[in-house]
Amino acid sequence: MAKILMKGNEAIAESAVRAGGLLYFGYPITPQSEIAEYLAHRMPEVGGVFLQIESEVAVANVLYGAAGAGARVWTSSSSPGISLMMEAVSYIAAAELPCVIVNIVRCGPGLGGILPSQGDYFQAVKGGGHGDYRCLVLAPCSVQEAVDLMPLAFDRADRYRNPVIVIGDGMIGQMMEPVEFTEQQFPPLPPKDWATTGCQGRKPNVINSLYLDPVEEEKLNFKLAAKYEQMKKNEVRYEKFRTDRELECLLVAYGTTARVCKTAIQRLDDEGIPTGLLRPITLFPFPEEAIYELSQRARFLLSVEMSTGQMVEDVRLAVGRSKPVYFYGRAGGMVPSPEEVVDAVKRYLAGGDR
Amino acid sequence: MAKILMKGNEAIAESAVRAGGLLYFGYPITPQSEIAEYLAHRMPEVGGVFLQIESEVAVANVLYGAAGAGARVWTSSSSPGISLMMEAVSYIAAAELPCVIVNIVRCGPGLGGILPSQGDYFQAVKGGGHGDYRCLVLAPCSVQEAVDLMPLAFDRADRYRNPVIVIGDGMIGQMMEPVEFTEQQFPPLPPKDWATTGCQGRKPNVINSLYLDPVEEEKLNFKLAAKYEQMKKNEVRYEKFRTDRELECLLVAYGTTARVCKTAIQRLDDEGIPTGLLRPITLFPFPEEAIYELSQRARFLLSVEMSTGQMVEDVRLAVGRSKPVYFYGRAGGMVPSPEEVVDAVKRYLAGGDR
Amino acid sequence: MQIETVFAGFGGQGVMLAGRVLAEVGMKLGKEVVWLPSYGPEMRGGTANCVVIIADEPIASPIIAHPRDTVVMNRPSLEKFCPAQKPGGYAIVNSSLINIRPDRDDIRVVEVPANEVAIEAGSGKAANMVMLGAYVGVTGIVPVEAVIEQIKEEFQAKAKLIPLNITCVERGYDIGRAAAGYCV
Amino acid sequence: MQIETVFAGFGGQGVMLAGRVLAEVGMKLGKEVVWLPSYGPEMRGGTANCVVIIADEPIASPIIAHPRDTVVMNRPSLEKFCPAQKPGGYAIVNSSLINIRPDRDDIRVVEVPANEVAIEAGSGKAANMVMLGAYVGVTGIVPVEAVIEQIKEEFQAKAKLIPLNITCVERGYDIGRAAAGYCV
Amino acid sequence: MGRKAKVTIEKNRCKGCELCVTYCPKQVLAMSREINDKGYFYAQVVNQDACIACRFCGMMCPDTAIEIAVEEPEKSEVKADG
Amino acid sequence: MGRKAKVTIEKNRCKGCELCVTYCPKQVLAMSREINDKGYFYAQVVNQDACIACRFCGMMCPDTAIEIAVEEPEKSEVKADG
Amino acid sequence: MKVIFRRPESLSVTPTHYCPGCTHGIIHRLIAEVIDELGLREKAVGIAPVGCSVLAFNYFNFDFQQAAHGRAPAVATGIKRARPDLIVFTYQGDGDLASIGMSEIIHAANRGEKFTVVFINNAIYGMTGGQMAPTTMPGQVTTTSPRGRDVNDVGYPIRMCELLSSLRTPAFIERVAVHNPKQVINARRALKQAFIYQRDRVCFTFVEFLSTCPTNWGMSPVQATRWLEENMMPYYPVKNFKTPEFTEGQNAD
Amino acid sequence: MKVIFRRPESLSVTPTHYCPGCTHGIIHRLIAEVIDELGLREKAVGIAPVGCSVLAFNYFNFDFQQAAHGRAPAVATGIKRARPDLIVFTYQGDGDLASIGMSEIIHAANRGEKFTVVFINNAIYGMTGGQMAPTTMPGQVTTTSPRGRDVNDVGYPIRMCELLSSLRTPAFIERVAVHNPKQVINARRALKQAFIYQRDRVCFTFVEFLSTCPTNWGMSPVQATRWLEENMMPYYPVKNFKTPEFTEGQNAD
Ligand SMILES: Cc1ncc(C[n+]2csc(CCOP(=O)(O)OP(=O)(O)O)c2C)c(N)n1
Ligand SMILES: Cc1ncc(C[n+]2csc(CCOP(=O)(O)OP(=O)(O)O)c2C)c(N)n1
Ligand code: SF4
Ligand code: SF4
Ligand code: SF4
Ligand code: SF4
Ligand code: SF4
Ligand code: SF4
Ligand SMILES: [Mg+2]
Ligand SMILES: [Mg+2]
Repeated sequence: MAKILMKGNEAIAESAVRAGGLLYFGYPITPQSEIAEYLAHRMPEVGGVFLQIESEVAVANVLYGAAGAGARVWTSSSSPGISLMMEAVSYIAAAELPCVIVNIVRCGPGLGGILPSQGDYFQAVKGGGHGDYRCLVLAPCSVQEAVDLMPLAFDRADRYRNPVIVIGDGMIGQMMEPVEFTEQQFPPLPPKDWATTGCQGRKPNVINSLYLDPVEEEKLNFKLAAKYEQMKKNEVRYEKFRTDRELECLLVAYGTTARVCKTAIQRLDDEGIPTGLLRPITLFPFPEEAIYELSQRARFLLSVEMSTGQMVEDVRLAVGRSKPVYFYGRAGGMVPSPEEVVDAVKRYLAGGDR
Repeated sequence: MAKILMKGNEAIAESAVRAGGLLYFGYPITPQSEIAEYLAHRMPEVGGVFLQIESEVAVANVLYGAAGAGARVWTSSSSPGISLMMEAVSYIAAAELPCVIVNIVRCGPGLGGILPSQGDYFQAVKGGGHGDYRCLVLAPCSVQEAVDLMPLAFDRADRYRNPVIVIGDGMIGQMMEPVEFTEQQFPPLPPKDWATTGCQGRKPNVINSLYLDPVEEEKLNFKLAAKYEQMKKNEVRYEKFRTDRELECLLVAYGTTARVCKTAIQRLDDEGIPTGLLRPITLFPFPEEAIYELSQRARFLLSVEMSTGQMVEDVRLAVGRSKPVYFYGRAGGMVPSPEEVVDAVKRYLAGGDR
Repeated sequence: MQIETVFAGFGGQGVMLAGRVLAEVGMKLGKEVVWLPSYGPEMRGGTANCVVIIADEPIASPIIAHPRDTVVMNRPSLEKFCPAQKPGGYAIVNSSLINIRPDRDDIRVVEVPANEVAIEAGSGKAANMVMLGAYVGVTGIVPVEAVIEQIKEEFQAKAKLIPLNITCVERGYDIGRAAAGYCV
Repeated sequence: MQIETVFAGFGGQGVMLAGRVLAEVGMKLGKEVVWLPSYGPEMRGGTANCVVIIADEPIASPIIAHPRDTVVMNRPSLEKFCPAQKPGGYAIVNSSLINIRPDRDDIRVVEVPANEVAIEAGSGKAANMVMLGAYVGVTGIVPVEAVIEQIKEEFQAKAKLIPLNITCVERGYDIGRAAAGYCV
Repeated sequence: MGRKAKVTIEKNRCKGCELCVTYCPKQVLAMSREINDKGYFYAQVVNQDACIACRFCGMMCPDTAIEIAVEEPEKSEVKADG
Repeated sequence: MGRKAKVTIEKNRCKGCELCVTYCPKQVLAMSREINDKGYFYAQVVNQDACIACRFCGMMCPDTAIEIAVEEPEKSEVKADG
Repeated sequence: MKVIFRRPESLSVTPTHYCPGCTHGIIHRLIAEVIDELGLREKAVGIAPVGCSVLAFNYFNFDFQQAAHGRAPAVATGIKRARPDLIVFTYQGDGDLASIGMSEIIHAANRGEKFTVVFINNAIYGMTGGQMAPTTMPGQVTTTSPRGRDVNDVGYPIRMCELLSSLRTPAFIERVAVHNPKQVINARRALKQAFIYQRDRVCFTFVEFLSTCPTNWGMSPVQATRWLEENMMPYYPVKNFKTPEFTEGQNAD
Repeated sequence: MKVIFRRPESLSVTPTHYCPGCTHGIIHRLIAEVIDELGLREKAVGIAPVGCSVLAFNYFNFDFQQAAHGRAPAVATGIKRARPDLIVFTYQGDGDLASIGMSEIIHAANRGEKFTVVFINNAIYGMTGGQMAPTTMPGQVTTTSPRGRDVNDVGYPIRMCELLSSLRTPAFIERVAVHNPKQVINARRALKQAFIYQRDRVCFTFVEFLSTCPTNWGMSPVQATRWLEENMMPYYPVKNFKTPEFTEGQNAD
């Protein structure tokens, strides 16, 4: 198939449709409304469901219902809208329902602004809702990768019976890049025999997250914890860039900032400062081991984010105190430039401001 | 004043009233509804406002309005209800408004159960809402301490113009203990000259969190980040228990589990295993340095939680890889017993299951 | 010294109040106390229980896996709590409603026909006070006079219930005292 | 090799489309491309702009602080973007609406009376195509034929607009070619 | 309605709410003086012969403790009041 | 209403929406052929004498670009239409 | 002997945790009876709210989902849009539906989602121990209105049938009661009608049940039925508010 | 010469970011005029929604709060309960108020919170680029109803005045329009009335404005005023729905 030039938001929508994500419920919010708008056209063509719901609170609960009835269901929103879903996401995780949630992050906190940001890292990765649960979090850095990760997101959601968050930023959503839709193959999934589809020929199914007996509730908690351990074992994804050498500095960055870092690395190479990048593709599970390993080859690490410092904590957790871990961040819609990253690296190299 | 026997929830309510928290808005949820019920009686007596609001989503936005108008305002809820407040809490933090939110944590995720839990640590500490913001988080371990921390919570909320979360669990809320209400003195607070109280004799005030210009939004983000750094410098609170000696193990635990740990330590002492406890009273800011320091005296650390492992990450961040940090947790409403903690310590001492 | 006591029974039997009265008395005697209700799913319809801890030192963990004593007012409570008691503890058993005994020989059991005693005193609803009185009588954990003072305070608003409750405490106390001899 | 071009103007001047056409052409020529709109607060009423990147290698950062070239259709755009251009880049300036020049001597500036040319060709609305044509003419970044092919595809649904737009691209191209000589 | 009816109350399902007793038009039912396994005074049939099989007791019982049968089979059998 | 009125339109505030022009009952206003600083064709007064000071133009202007004055002071001065 | 009244098949044998005389139990039975009668058990999906009926999934013999507090209509929307062939109903208390869930019920109704809502108005928050609900009567004492509901401070009780009836889309809306046999019979009829409309994909269907909460009203079950009759019925008229006009033919079963 | 019409004092000089001919601007001016006229500027607190009017705080000369999407009535409740002496109004679009904020507006209205709601019904989501609103007309094309609003799929437009009027508590509810001078005059009267009732602490007050969105309707501002008249007015009748009966005396200013 020839490549076509597509806006990130639309490409995500198309990829989801092709992956069988045929039920979409959403509520408009910049910078991702094109997803809904695209699907308003597209879903009727493929016999899917597009429905605008009254609020993000409701959207997430509609997902719960539809997922519980066995559908491949998804939504998309941006930061404040995602915050409104927190209760329901916690329910979805607790009831072990599969769904995909795309967060095209904008600046916060509060109403903030509509420019790109990575300020929702903690919310996505540590679980912004109540209780012990985790979402699998995928962070594409290009339109093509967003397209490629959507089928994976649906597959893993079904496989783990767990919400999967695809986290982008306004840049990924708004940017056009050439994309190709290739069909991905996954091992067969178990039947959704737990879904509430009418109890003909079987015992009634119940979708539930209430366990008044602490023994039962603890069982659920430990079961979920075990599932997240499974994810940590099997789902870690990352990209290494110019790391096959001794490094002055290992950059860690995801999404848009990772691309910025690549340019910075090229420039640093020009200046004879060997630098590498570890780009987490899964934010949860976090590529701890890979970072730890690479960290041993670098004099220090620098986490580059569009935030005031979130992922850096996970980098520090990965590295311990074995190597210094620094942070460079811009916020509020400001995107770090490659020059800034170059400068930051040089500053720390010189024993800079820390 | 003579001590009186009071239920945690009611004592919290009374202490808030005495601290001038005279506007309370809330929505019922177990195990903290006694707070609202107490105030429904009490507020009219002191000329305060008690109002039951239709939902937690609305409650948090009522707080925003009232705080913006200069009032000392607060609410209380439990886990799922707190999740519904996440968008507004992010707004409150962004608009730099003071308010106090009491979370009497119950088991999650989802509807979970109503028994005690510490599963909302991440949400409270890392910020469950979108964007870069933090709440000051206070974690009492007894009814008396809950009473003592409420005035501090209000003071710090006003001082930092930031939401303060008081995090308890069903145990703290439901238990009766003798309490004394003592008046606390704080340095004078600056006037709330930013509040929307009518613009008579001054320029109009605006309470806002929207900054379309990334330069402005970034300024806000950095300003907030600086404020949180201030908190880290000035607000760290913790208790040390039997730590003035060489330790086999340093326990780290807050709230109810800290009390369990104290009993465990007594038993371990009986067995000649010197163990200490660092009990964080502020969860954010986290007593990193104190833990690091003490960790150097211990062979290993054990984070004891009613969760499947949340605070343990912050303990690891504090300690780096310099000492092993283990985790012992119960979940779902199960409370670790002192015996279990003793066993866990001994297990790790023996080079146990890790 | 720390003594933990579970008060347990049907919802409506007044076990929470009995426990609270004991805790109040303990506090007024200058002891450290905790009263911790179970507020689990059993609240509606099923059993109710609370733990009272009275101690000389600050109370570390309020969660008591193995209480020293139990005051059980119905059979499910006996079945649930007596097996977990510490050896050497006391079990005050409401024999009006319970026709079994704890299957242990390392605790001291006192049977109190609390409902009968209370009905005789004026109302079966005060059986909880009979049990409390008996517990105090058996263990001497607090002076019975202090309990009676507390009852007066507790029922201030419903003054006409005071005599009944005091009588029940006293009768229970007497039963307890009498039993103290043989059960120890 | 990587070339970054900012297309900027009033909302409604069609700068987004002009940029997109260039990006499509680049893609079809087998290059790496990115088209990145600004979607900030300036969207409503104010200026609009997009960046097109065309490169031989995969494009790392799509955020371009210093684009090589600019195609500016109104004065605020010139004021905003030309100062940031890389030395040696090109600035295509819509002289119909802009009566100043970038204050730089290290970039190559071509003035194009795009609105006049477009009005003459049939509609002032196609001024964006004049600018695009001129840009292609000056820089040779892509063959003009490819641009014309793309225009045909782009306006498939509104076929009657195709000739106008092609004419505009061609006239712009000619202006660009002619200028290429002196501006280099 | 003159046919013979038999009302059965499942003793240990009964929560003693008295709704059946109250809304039986024929005083067929009454509360016991003893408690059942759950600790409730339960409803019992005290005057079976007066029963007119109106099903009111069953309709009012929140705990489906009541079953009603009649001697002759009818047209709309299990339907309660449809 | 026969008194003399003066309508002033702040050229660079105008966004050229034509509402004033459309809803003026007396064709006092018309759109310019030139654009203002914001790039809009703006409204202008073309027939001041016909103005009856009805204030309709001001009421319809979303951008408070219009000010209206009359020769003699009136009772309810600044009140627009209260 | 021929059994003419017994536990319907769709109701499980499990005893409920409801308080003695709580009419939640009656309404459960009615739902089960209607679903049995229409032969819908194997296509049915119920949605339990957060409230005393949170464990409803234990009491029915068909598929169930447990929804977050107030969000049952959103959950039902999801199920029904995913599987329009299923028979879906929400079971919601007045705190759940009329307080926290107001937005969800109004929008689901207004979209005309084709499921059935069983709305239990007992004028109080039962499960959490008797707090004021939006439906609490003027002057009624609750744990959060200890001096009685003050309409000058918190307004008058919300009448959901009236509110929803003012929307154009929702087409079957009825209020019923279950505090005596006559009302139960009527309630059953209305409920059945609602499920028929749903089955035939006619419209959104809403049945409000006036229900008792003896425990939190602080009275015996029998007193509670009388309190309901005397206090709630005058304010909450039992009647049909809306019936789809265009489907007379389909009314018959 | 005596100025008989000029920018009111309560309106700031800052030019708005609204599109040409958007009637948000007219409504802003009316609010400012009424507040000036009643002398309330120094006690006024406005609440900006999320929507095109999110920056309203820049356009008025008095205190403002910016609320989360849909939550302005909750924010207003907080302000007014904290400071009953202030004059508080929310300014909300139809997406804000009738979609995501449905619960907040209904409950604030039903509690009888004594503030004023200025509700801008332009049948669309303006700010986010023209998606369907709950108030979008049947058949109306929007970016999320590209084939026109299908009432069989998403129901009929919600009429907020009618909905709120079905509640007992809220006492002043009126719908007005601003698409021609006559309507503007009428709108101003209603708005003033609302603020008077608020000032006198009589009741919750609600004024719905039919408003245009030329940009997202895809027409010129003048066309938009006509489209409103022809399409919206018949479905959304401009009239008073409720006036407090017991306060006739206070109506005069
Ligand atoms: C988000 C959230 N808020 C609050 C609660 C606590 N809660 C549980 S049930 C309930 C109200 C129940 O009342 P109602 O809906 O009237 O049902 P009833 O118990 O009366 O049948 C509340 C507030 C919750 N579980 N989740
Ligand atoms: C929680 C949340 N969801 C969605 C949005 C995105 N959003 C901003 S404005 C808006 C709708 C605006 O429409 P309306 O309220 O009708 O106001 P208008 O722009 O038409 O005046 C939406 C959905 C948001 N900011 N926050
Ligand atoms: S069937 Fe009718 S008459 Fe017979 S016991 Fe029941 S209620 Fe009474
Ligand atoms: S109605 Fe049912 S539960 Fe109530 S008393 Fe009669 S049989 Fe027992
Ligand atoms: S005041 Fe009336 S007549 Fe005069 S210009 Fe304005 S609208 Fe026209
Ligand atoms: S109404 Fe105002 S903005 Fe519109 S054309 Fe007239 S003066 Fe200009
Ligand atoms: S609390 Fe009320 S509603 Fe809940 S089960 Fe008991 S009586 Fe029924
Ligand atoms: S988008 Fe619509 S509502 Fe928003 S400013 Fe423009 S015309 Fe007005
Ligand atoms: Mg209720
Ligand atoms: Mg709108």
